[in-house]
This record gives sequence, C-alpha cells and structure tokens, in this order.
Amino acid sequence: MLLEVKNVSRAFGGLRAVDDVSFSVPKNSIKAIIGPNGAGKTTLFNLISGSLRPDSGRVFFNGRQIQGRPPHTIAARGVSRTFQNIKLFHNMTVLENVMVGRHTRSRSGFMAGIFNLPSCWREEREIENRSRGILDMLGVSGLAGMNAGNIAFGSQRIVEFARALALEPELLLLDEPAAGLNMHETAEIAEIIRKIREMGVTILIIEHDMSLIMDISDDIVVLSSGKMIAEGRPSDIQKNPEVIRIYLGEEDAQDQEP
Amino acid sequence: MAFEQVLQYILSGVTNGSIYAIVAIGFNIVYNTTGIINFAQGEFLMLGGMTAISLSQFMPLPLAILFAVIITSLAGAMIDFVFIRRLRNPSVLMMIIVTIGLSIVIREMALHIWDEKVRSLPYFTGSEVTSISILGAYISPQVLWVLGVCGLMVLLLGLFFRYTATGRSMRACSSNKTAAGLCGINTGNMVTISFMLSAAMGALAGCVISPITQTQYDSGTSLAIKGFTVAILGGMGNSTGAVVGGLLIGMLESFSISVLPMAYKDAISLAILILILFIRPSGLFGSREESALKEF
Amino acid sequence: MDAGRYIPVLILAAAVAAVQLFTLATGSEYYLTQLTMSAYYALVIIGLCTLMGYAGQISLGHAGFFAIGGYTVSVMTTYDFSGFSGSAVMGLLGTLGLASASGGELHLSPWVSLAAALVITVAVAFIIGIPILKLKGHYLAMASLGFGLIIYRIVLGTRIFGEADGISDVPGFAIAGGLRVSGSPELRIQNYYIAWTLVIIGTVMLINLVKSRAGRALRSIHGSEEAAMAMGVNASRYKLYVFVISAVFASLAGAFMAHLNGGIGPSEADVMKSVKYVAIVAAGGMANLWGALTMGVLLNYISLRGYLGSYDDAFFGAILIAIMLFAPEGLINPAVMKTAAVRARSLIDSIKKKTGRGGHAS
Amino acid sequence: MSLKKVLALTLSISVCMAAAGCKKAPEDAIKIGAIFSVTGGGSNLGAPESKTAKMLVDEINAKGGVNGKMLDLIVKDSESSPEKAISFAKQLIEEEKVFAIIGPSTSGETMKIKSICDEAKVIMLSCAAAEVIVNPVAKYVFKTPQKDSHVAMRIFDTMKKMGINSIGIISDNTGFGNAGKDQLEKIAPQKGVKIVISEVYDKKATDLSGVLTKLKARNVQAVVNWSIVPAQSIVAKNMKQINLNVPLFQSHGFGNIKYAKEAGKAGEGIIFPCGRLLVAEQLPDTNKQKTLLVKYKKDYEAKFNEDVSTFGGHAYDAITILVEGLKKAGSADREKVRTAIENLKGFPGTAGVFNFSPQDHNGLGLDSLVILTVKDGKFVPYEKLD
Repeated sequence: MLLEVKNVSRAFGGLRAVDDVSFSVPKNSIKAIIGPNGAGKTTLFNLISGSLRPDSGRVFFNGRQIQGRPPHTIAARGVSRTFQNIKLFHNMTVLENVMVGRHTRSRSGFMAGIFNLPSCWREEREIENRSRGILDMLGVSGLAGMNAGNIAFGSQRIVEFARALALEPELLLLDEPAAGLNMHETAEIAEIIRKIREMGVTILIIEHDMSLIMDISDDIVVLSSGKMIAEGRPSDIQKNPEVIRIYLGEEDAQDQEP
Repeated sequence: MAFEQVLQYILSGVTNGSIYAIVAIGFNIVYNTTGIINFAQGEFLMLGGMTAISLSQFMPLPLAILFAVIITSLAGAMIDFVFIRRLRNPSVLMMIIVTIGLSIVIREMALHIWDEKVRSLPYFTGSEVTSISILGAYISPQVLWVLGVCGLMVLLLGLFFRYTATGRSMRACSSNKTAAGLCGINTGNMVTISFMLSAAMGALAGCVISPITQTQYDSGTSLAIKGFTVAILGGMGNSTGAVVGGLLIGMLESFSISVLPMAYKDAISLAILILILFIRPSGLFGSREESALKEF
Repeated sequence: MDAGRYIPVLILAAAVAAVQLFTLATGSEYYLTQLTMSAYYALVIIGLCTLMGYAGQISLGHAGFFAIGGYTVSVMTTYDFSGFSGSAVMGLLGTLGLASASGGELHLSPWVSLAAALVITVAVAFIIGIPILKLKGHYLAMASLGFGLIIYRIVLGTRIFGEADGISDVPGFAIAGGLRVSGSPELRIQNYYIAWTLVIIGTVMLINLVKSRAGRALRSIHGSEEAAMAMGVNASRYKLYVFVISAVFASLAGAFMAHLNGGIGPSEADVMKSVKYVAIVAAGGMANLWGALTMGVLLNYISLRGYLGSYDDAFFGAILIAIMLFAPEGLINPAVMKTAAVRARSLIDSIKKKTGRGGHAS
Repeated sequence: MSLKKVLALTLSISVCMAAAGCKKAPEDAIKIGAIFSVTGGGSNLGAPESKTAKMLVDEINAKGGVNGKMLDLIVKDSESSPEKAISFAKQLIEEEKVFAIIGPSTSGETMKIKSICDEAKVIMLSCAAAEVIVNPVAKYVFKTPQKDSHVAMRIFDTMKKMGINSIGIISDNTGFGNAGKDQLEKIAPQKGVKIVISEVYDKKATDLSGVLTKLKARNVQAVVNWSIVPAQSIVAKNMKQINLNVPLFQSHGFGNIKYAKEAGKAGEGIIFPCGRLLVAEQLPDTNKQKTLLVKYKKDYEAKFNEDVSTFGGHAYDAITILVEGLKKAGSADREKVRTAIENLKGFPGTAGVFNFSPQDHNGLGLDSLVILTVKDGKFVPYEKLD
C-alpha cells in the first residue's frame, strides 16, 4: 500500500469537517474521492498534504508516518498536488513555475546561488530541460515564456499539472482538475491523467464530474459531511443506495433497494 | 507604596492610556472598511488640533472644534478621492506605502501652512492648574473629557457599524470588496465615508488631547505609532478593544515608571506589541478565525 | 552560465568610472562625497529589495540593522580596552596584530569590530526573524516596525552609545595597502571606488541569488507560499535566510558609513529611515534590483545635496504617492518600458500608414 | 537593453543637476555657510537661528558689508540629522569654499563635523550648548551658547539662597537634556545639594504626571527640568495637576516667552537662568549689552512678528563675533581672523559678554546668566539685574 489513512479526523470549532476516515491507496492505481459540497474532501486533501494537522488518526506514506509533518517534508517524499483554486506563481513565467516543481529534485543552496558556482550551472540547465520536457509532453511548451498570470484558465490547469509532475511524485493529489472546464478540455485532462498513470504515478483525485470519475478511477471513496459512507469499484458505487440518497435524494434511493 | 501614590500612578496611567485609546479608535474605522492600517491617521489628529487652534482665535472654542472636525473630515474625503480611489487593485504593501507618503506630505504641508512652533487649545474646563482630587490623588479635568469622548466614540461607532445600513456595508467591504460590490454597495463611496469618518474622529481626538499633549506639526507620527500598538493589542477593527488596550498599555507604562527608570517605558510597550503579534495576532478582542482568514 | 546577466553590471561599473572622470575633468570632485554616501545607502536598499520585492516579506525595521552595524563598529573602535589588557583574548588579538596600544589606550582593529558587527547582526536577525517571519502583511510590518523602534530606544537611551549625540571620532578603516575608508578629502576618490565596488559586488551576488534555484524558490514564496510549500520549498527557512542576508547588507552599510562619517547618531535608527528604505524599494519597482539601485542613489543623492532644503521630506512623500498611483510597478521597470515601446512603435506605424509613406505593413 | 540605457542616463542626469545646482555668488563676497535644523527635531532652535542670521547679514550688507566686502550667507537645513550635517559641511567647505560655518543647532551634529571643520581650517561658531564642543579645544571651533555647567551652578546657587538642598531632576532624551543632566549630577555635590532622584523621559512624552508622582513620593524640595519644548510646559502643568507644589527650575532652554504662555497659570513662579535678552528693557542703562539687546528684540519681533528667543541670539552672537574678527584682522585671512576671535575680550553679545582665550573657546562666564522668573505670564528678574 502506497498511502494509508487511518481514523483521521479534524474539526473547525464545532464543525467536524473530517470524521474518523480510513482508506488506503494501492500503488499505480487511480483512487477518487467524491461527495457533495462541504463533505470534507479538500480538508482531507490538506490533511494528507500537510497544509493542515489532523486532530487525531494517522497517515502513512510508503509505510512511514507523514501526518502533521510540514508540507515541504511530505513533498520531498514524493507527494505532489494541485489546488482547487489554481495557485500558480503569477509573478513568474510558466517555465519558471514548472522549474520550481523540480525544487526537491535539485540541491544548489543559497551559497551556491549567490556565488553562481559552476556546480549549479549544470543543475540549472538540467532543471530547465526537464521542465521543458514536461511542458512538451502536456502540449503547452508554447506558453513557456508567458507570465503565469496572463494565460487562459484551461492552460493554467495544465501548467499546474506540469508543475506537480515536475516533482516526479509517487503520489499525485488532484483537487477538482476538471472544475470549470468544457467537455473538450475535460477529455484532454482525462487523457493526461491516463498518460501520468502509465508513467507509474499513483493518483488520488477529487472530482464532481461523474463521467470522468467513472471512466478513469479504479476505486472510489464517498464522503458525506465528514464521514466515509462508501468505498468500492465505480460500478458498485453507482448502485449503492446510500450514495444515491446523498446525491439524488430519498425516492430514487428506494428504487434501488434490493 | 502609599495608597494615594498607587492611585496617582493609576490616574496617570489612565491619562496616557486615554490618549493612546482615542488615537487607536481612528485606525479601526478605516481598517473596518478597507482592511488597511492608515499610517496618516496621526496626521488627522495634528490637523484637527492645529485647525481648531487657528480658528479658536476668531470664534468660541466649541465652534472652532466643530469646524476643525468638518474641515479635517473634508480633507480626509479629498485624500481618498484624489489618492486612494485611483489606486488600481492596490496590494497591502501599496496601501501602506501610499499612506506613509500621505503622512509625510500632510506633515510637511502643515509645517509650511502653520510653522514649527508648539501650540495648544485652552483647557475645556478650568485651566492648566485645576485638578480634581480623587481619594488623595489628582487628575486634570481634561482627562475626563478625553475619557468621555472616547466612550462616546466607542458607543457611536459600535452602533454605527452594527445597526446602520452604511455601517454594515462598510464592514462588508472590508471582508470582501468584490462581493460587496456585487451586492450593489458602492464600495468607492464606502471607502470615502470611512476616511471622512476616521478623519473626523481623529480631528475630534486631536482637539481633546491638545491641552494635555500640545500640538506641533510633527506630533502626528509619535501618536500614530502608539496608536498602532494599542489598536493591535485590542484587536484590529474592535473599538472597545482599542480603549481597553489603550488603558492597559497606559497602566503598564505608568507602573513600569514606578519600578524601572523611565527611559525604558517605551521599550516595554514595544516589547508588548511584538509579544502580542506572536501569541495572538488577532489581539485581545479580535476573533482568531477572522484574522487567520484575512487574505493579505 | 548566461553571462548576459552581467552586462548591466559592466555598464554600471563604466558609469561609475565615467562619473568620477567627469567630476575630475570639471574639477567638481566634491560631488563624489554625496555619491559615496548614497552608494552605502543603496547597499541597504538592494538588500531590502531582495527581501521585499523578490521574497515578498516587508520589513519596516531595517534601519535597526544599519544601526547595529554602525554602532558596534563605532563603539568597538573608540572604546578604550586597556582595562582588559591582561586578559587572554586581548593577548591573542595583540599577537595577531588586531589590537594596538597608542597614547595609553588599547584599541581594537576595525577588522575585529567589523567581524563582531556582522556576527551580532546575523544573531539578531535569526532571533528576530524566526518569530516575526511567521506573520504576514500588516502584522509582519508592525512587528518589524516594533523591532526597529526597540533598537532606536536602546541606542538613544544607553550611555555607551552616546545617547542622543551618538558616537563621534570613529577612526578610519585601513583595509589593505593604502586603501582606507575615511571621510578626509584627500581619500575622496579612493572612498568613492571602495563604496561603489561594495555596491557592485553586492549587486552581482543578489543577481546571482535571484536567478538561481534559491532565488526561484524565494519568488515562488512571494507568488503563493502554500503552493511553494506544496512543491517542497521550506518557506520559513528560505524567508529567514533572505531576511538575514538583507540584514547583513544593511549592517555592512552601517559599519562602512560609520568609518566614512567618523561616527553615527541615533537618527540612523529612526523609524523614518526604515520607512524611507521601504519607500525607495517600492519606488524602484519592488522586484527590480536595478530600479531599487537607481532610485536609491538618486533619491539619497538629492536629499544629501539638500537641493530642496526644507522641502526635502515633502518631495520624498510626493514621489511615493505619485509612483504608487501612476507606476505601481516602479518607474525603471522593463515591463513598463516594453509596453511603452510597443505602443510607441504601433503609433509610428499607424502614422506611416495614414501618410502612405509606410513601405510595408509591419 | 532599454533598462540599461535608462540607468546610465539617470546617473549622468544627477551629475549635471549637481553642476547646475551651485549658483554663482558675486566674486569678491565673503561666503559664510550656515547649518541650522530649520525643520525636524531641533526646529525650535534652528528656525529662529536661521531667521536671525539672514536678518543680520542683510543689515550688515545694507551698511556696506565688512572691510568693504559683502557677506554671502548660504543656509542649509540639516533637519537635525547628523549625516546631512556632515554632507552639508563638506559641501560648504569643499564646494562653496566658505570662509566660516555658523551652527549647527544641536550638539550631536556639531560633534560630527567638529573635526571636519578643524582639519579644513574653517572657523566654526556652533550654536549648540554641549561643553564637549570646546573641551578639548579645537583650534577653529568656537561656541556661542552659555556653558551648561554655569547654568547648573546658577541654579544651585539660587537654591542655596532658598534653603533647598534635596531635589529631583528630570531631563529629556535629547543631546541638550543629556548634557544638562550630566552637569547637574557633577556639580550638585560641590554645591551641597542632594539629588534624590534623576529620571530621563522621551522628548515626545504626552504626559509626565507618572514620573512627577515618583518625585513627589521622594518628597523633593524642588524639581529641575532640563529639556526642550514642549516638555517644559507639560512638566509645569502636570506638577500643578498632581498638587506637587514645590519650586520648578527650568534650564536656559526655556528662553522664549511663548513657552511660558503655553504653560499658562502653571508657568507662574518658574525659575530659570538665562541670557539677558528676555529682560532687555529692564536692564540698567550701564549694562554693556542693553543697546544691542533692545535693538535685536525690536528688529526681530517687527520683522517676523513672533517672540524673540535666546536660541536666535546664539546665531546673532556667532555672526557678530565673526564680523568683529574680520574687522580686527582687516582681511578675510583664516588664521588672522581665528586668532582675532580667540583674543576677543569684553565683546557684548546677546548671551553675555564674551572673553575668549586659547583655552576657552566659549568666552562666557557665570555673569552671562541672570535668574529670571515668570510673573503674570511675563519674564521678570528673580534677582536684581546688574
């Protein structure tokens, strides 16, 4: 198991945003987390990526405990992510954004930087080539020189993908990658996710677009108001009455009762 | 220490504390609407005091103060209209720098309109020598005026921000300007009103404390620095917090004098400021969540 | 290694030499005095520009670090250490030639005091930096303002720092072979070049930093700290390092200025100084080392020359507001000029088209 | 590349601006530089000093200048910041090639440019009070205000007459305040007066009732406040407000009737040593300073319609002493004028009668000070004037 989440919970004041959730993600699979708005999906993401500390419970990555550790340590272990409301570095170019992604895969520090030592020339060139490679792979190399703030919304999503991939992660957390995209762009994203999976990267994805989820995910976890109410293959989840109730309401759930 | 002496330290703490509090209240108004700390707030006090002093030669004191408050609040509106409103999507830093620039320009203009000499308004009741004795300790009646005006301001501002439509929309602006705009609030006007209001409050404060602290063209800066400390201690945006914070710092400084050499008085209040910022940036009365969510 | 980044540095060096020769030719060498002082102030500003413009962390207390550098050097080079002459440390320093007895007094060599100044600055920057860099926006501005004020109170209220008069009669600093940092007129040209060499070295180091991996990480923190952390950037450590570096730049400037001016006063630690440094960085266009350097030299030069007499501060305040209103990205800003150039070109093309002389549609 | 062009451009502009900056003065005029803190912290000193200097130079030039040459006064506003004073001093000496420098207004600035002027052999007549300006003596450096030690002695002498022997001292954290505090603490034991408590407060203090309560607790027989404006009147008012009814002594920094007016009723009975300028009319006709004091007071108050102050007087003395030196030396030769000033004896000025000597570059004795008090808002002599 690449990632194991055990009895994790987190509350804000009285509200129990994530309440005793446990699940695990096998290597090389695509696991999805679905649930209505406010179900605690993004909070769960932030607990895994280290932006938030869980009140209780534990998270293991490659068998080592990571909950409560600072985000940059978790990232260094090979966990990369994108954000629900895209957080690109608007003060830098697209290429530079992706080059920051390679931060954990490079070493030159302050002193090497200040004195521009030869050791960091080679590393800089290597970082740049790798980053351009990723941009080519995702078909956005044309935007390399543009300022990240000035490019179209759809391309911004793809650049955030590129940046996350630049980290060469073992686990990639995708927070609603298809939000705000049209049919064509969503298909493009699905294609990119499949390509990433073939590169051996495990994916944990939050998404509302059911057709995308059912199409690409191996396994699905369903959250509702902080609790995990179902887990299983896409086909089972479609028929699960609990899931239907929280999504489609009471009467539809009855029809499905066995 | 004898009881009267302890009481006297308390009263002198109240004197300074009331001055810091009345300055801090001015910051909260602009903060409540624009989310910025207006570095030129100290200059509003100076402007109010100087204008009132010049006018008091031609008219009775209350009238002079009234006109000074009006003139300064118009100056506040002009400042917003000419400067703040033209800023294209201002970042926090740009706002800080513009208000710093404004405080310098206002100070230098005051130097050339008036001159570098020190002036003060006459005492509202009695004169320089009258003092009221409370259980053996003495305090100038002017301090009671400062406390009174402080209380009045807190009350009026509290009512204004909570129960009037404009007050509510001003608060809406500070938490999310775009959203407030979408609800039909003319955010531009709200900011102008907030500057007018804080200029008026500043001018009134400037007049009330002038007999005690005296007014000079550059007395704004040192008042502003004390005002920040107190506004943050009390919790940004919270006027009651500002008054309590002011009195607290006044007391601490006054009692520190009784123990330590006075030269360290200011260092102590600064150490308090830094301590608060680490432990509880939201201040004594500010809400922790609200300040954490504040998008800087 | 793209050498292209060093072309502006060569131009600056050429300009520095050209100005010196120009003043030599026109016999107006006294301008170098103010240009030397402005250079040291510019050193503070480029350091602060890296912290504020690139890493996005505001500091309203950098005059405090300038004062730590200046005062440490001033105290240690004027204090009579003969009381400690027996101690082992003094003996060691004596043998290393770092302490010299003259006229019945035992004085430390400026090298020791400079080293001490830098060590103290780094220590203070760490101790202060760790807590306050956790804060953001206004709170960081207020905390750094508080730090600056405490340093001001200390130097104003302590006898060894000369209280309100500060410290005077600070000796010159003999660097190596005849090179000596001091205010005397004969050494004016020498000091001009010492100051500007320091500025050029500092600029080169900061350009390298900004264009390096660490520099990118700093800029990413400014873009979005949360995203930077998610990409593995240890934001708190990087912010601290750049804070310490900018503090060292300020303290170095303070130390050299103390030797140049032969002393330092509490006004160097005043809040208004820190505010002016921040304002000049903003006027230069925040994330723009060259803008900060140019505005730093220009604005300091004008105020030190006293062209504006009593209107000096008013002019400074007006510049601040004007730049924030009309050119928030700063006056000397490549982006601003690119757009201006593009607009100019399209204007010329349209004129050509109208008058039919334009040979080809560009 | 456009950025680099701009950088080179800006540097060259700043140099040309500098070249245009210095205006050409009439060829044979004697250039006198003046560094005053017209604005900033020391503006209550620098503003009257600058006005007085300009008024006096115009007057002298109207009467044909000195030795047939006009005086060209160049005033620079240092805003009481030492680094500006240094920059202006170097500018005046190397660029304008001034013959002498009047000022600066504060002792902090004076100490920073003392060695600059001395090495450049430019006569400096400082308007700042600190004794360390002329002790150790620098050949070319003089100062016109009275000695702090003499002010302290006069205060203690008056106290002895009033039977006061245990006092409290409060001073502000300016150079003036620090210097005064040192002298008071040094001289008190010699005069048999016990300083029970001594405190320093910030010059921008909004209220001083706290520290005065501390003094009251030590039941001091008198309070000495050594500070610049506005603290002087705040102390007077606070003392009355907390019912600390003991005599209040101020330093010679109280030398402007406006400060007494600020204190209002609380100012009544304040005792302070000062130059005779403030009671010029009440001086006996035999007094050597009377004529020039009355004239200066009348001219100043007529021209600027504001009250005259002893600080303006320091600039008045600096210029008249320099002019006297020029007349005695006969020509604008630095060494001759310097020696002439150094041997000037019995020269009446606003601060007192100057008797310079190679060891004493201030030239003022105990007799330069009279004890004044405030009665119905006016300065009146506390002791018989001589």
